[in-house]
Amino acid sequence: MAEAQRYLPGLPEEEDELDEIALDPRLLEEAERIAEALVFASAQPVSETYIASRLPRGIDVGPVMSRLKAIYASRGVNLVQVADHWAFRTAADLSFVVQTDEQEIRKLSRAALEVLAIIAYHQPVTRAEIEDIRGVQTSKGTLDVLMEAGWVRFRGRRRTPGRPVTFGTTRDFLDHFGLEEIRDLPGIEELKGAGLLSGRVPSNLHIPVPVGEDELSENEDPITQMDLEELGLLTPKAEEDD
Amino acid sequence: MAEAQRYLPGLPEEEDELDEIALDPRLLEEAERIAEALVFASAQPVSETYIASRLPRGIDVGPVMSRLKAIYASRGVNLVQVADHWAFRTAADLSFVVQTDEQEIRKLSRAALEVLAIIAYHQPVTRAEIEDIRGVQTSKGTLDVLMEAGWVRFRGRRRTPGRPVTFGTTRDFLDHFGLEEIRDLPGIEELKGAGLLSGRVPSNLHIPVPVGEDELSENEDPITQMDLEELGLLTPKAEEDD
Amino acid sequence: MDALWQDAPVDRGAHEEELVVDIAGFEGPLDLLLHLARSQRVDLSRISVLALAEQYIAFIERARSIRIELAADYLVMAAWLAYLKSRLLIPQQAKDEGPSGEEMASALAFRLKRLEAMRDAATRLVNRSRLGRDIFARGAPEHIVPEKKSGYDASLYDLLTAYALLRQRQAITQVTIEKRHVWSLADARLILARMVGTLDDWTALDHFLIRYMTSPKERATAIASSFAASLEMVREGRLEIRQEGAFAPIYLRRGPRPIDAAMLAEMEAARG
Repeated sequence: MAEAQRYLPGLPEEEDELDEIALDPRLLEEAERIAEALVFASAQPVSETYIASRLPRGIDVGPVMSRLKAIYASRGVNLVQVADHWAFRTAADLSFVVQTDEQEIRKLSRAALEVLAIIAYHQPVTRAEIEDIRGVQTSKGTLDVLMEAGWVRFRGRRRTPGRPVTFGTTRDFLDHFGLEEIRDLPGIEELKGAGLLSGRVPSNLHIPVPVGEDELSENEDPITQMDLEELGLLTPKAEEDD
Repeated sequence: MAEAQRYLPGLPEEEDELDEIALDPRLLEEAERIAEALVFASAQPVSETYIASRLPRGIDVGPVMSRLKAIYASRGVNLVQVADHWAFRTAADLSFVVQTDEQEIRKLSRAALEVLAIIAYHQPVTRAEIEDIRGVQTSKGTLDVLMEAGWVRFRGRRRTPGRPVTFGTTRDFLDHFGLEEIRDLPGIEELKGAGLLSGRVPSNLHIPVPVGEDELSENEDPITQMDLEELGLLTPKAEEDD
Repeated sequence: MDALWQDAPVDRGAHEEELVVDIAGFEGPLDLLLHLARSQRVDLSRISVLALAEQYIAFIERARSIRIELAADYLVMAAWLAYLKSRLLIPQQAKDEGPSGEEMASALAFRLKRLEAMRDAATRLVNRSRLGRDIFARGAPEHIVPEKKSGYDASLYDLLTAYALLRQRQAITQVTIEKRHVWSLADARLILARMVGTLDDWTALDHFLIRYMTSPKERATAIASSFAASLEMVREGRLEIRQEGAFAPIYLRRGPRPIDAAMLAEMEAARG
């Protein structure tokens, strides 16, 4: 520990305790900084030979690494030696902090993105309408994923024969995508302007202005507890659509 | 630096110099190690809120991060703030030694770079305003490229007639260009002072902006030769104007 | 009639050599103006806008004389500058409430300064120490910080791209007709609105319009559309038109119900 303190920047160095060869302390400090940065930025453990090749002339890599190792020994991150290679690792006693007890973050599939976008723009929208827009059947799994993500919810039931369930987006959806309100979704002109839609869009391509998320529209009924139970039982035939 | 040293593990702490609330120095040290491990272990900036949630009870995250930042300020790896997030990054002056040939950095076109700068300095900014500043239409694909790079995002809509969509920069933008916050943009204060950022040209001093492509809008038919002949009768006689 | 359409006598040879600047190298008329302003070698706040306008117009004239195809926006700017020049040269009348030539000139100078400032800012930005080039992140990250509650990740960009592609895919079956080079009525109306919006006095605007805004290929459509649009605007009270006699110049001025800034903004928005 005393070894480490000696070279810590900002601490006074005692001249008389330096190594036999009177090395410029600034050069040593620079060497430490270089070694540190190299090991930090590397995807793999870095060989001592490679580090040595990058240090200022006349600096011995061994003592530099030992000092660095000592400096980091008590910190949250340790410098460890693997064979003749060096790497940074989270201190063993802190692994509980870094351990990803959280679920893995998954990317949404293309199908799920499409369905989510349709729900966002066309809400309130029924499953049949989603399929009509996409031109393919939507698997139950896709909607489940969006529900699980917390971005999509049952809004109500359409007052049409069969009383199909309507879908809409949630508050979490807005939060996640950084939207203040659903109307902030860009329209056709803006999608074009941003280069997301090509300029040659047929004149009949209509992108709706999404309507507010909370109030039910005229032709919707609220979802009841009974509906929910029913929905849970009703497992639509599932066919992967991608 | 003095502040930093005081809590440096392994250094004796002077009890009488501690904050009013007599915090257990071991607890503070532990908090530092945890914060350090969390941020060090991630390639992406870590939110201060998240770090705070992982610290021992009763520890204030702000001072912990400031001390860590000071400790690492002179080292080869620095603790940097990106908006309300923290990240470890190699020191800028070591660029020459860490650089390898493999690194590939996205080359932006001059136009894209100019649009990026305008968005950064003028945000939130609409596409019409970007075009007003540049005096040209934004070609398709420019905003697209910036959004794909993750530097530019749709921010929201301007509360003016037509509710145009506004653009702004992202945290990745700050991270990429080594900025703590938008206020750190080079020269932004001088530009503001010179009225070059807020100053909109009064609308009655409008200078023409290009009309853009010669496409017909949806509700128009092309003019036929016959129309022209018909209209040709009405063609004003003109004289040379100089 | 034909005199107007005759191109200025082509003076090849000597002048052709002078025009070394490649118009395609410029990003629009403002960029070209900025380039010309810099050649005055003074601080942008002290440039002579009149001299600049003359240089620009001369540049455009030369480009046309050697038959370089110019994009419409260069011509729009030429028309505006020609108008500005006339405002700067003719003393302002007392009853004239519109912006003076000086005000218009300072607005132009402001825009040039602002564009230059953004250019400089872009340069400074790109020359900063950049992540992945000069500054590096942890090469071997040990965990991913769970920022999101949902366990799923997607950006707004992903979402919009997916939606745009989907909608476009469906629309692909649509027949598209080859684009024709015409001025639509909406174009003409917008151009007229922009140019006449601030005129209090009778101006023979067709001079500017026809002389600078059209390439030979476009003339028929430009005249047809702008004339039709002007008649429509007269009917709406946006414009007034005066003509002394058959084939005399046509003068335009602001009508009793002029197009205000908000309407103009709306028209521009509609035009996309």
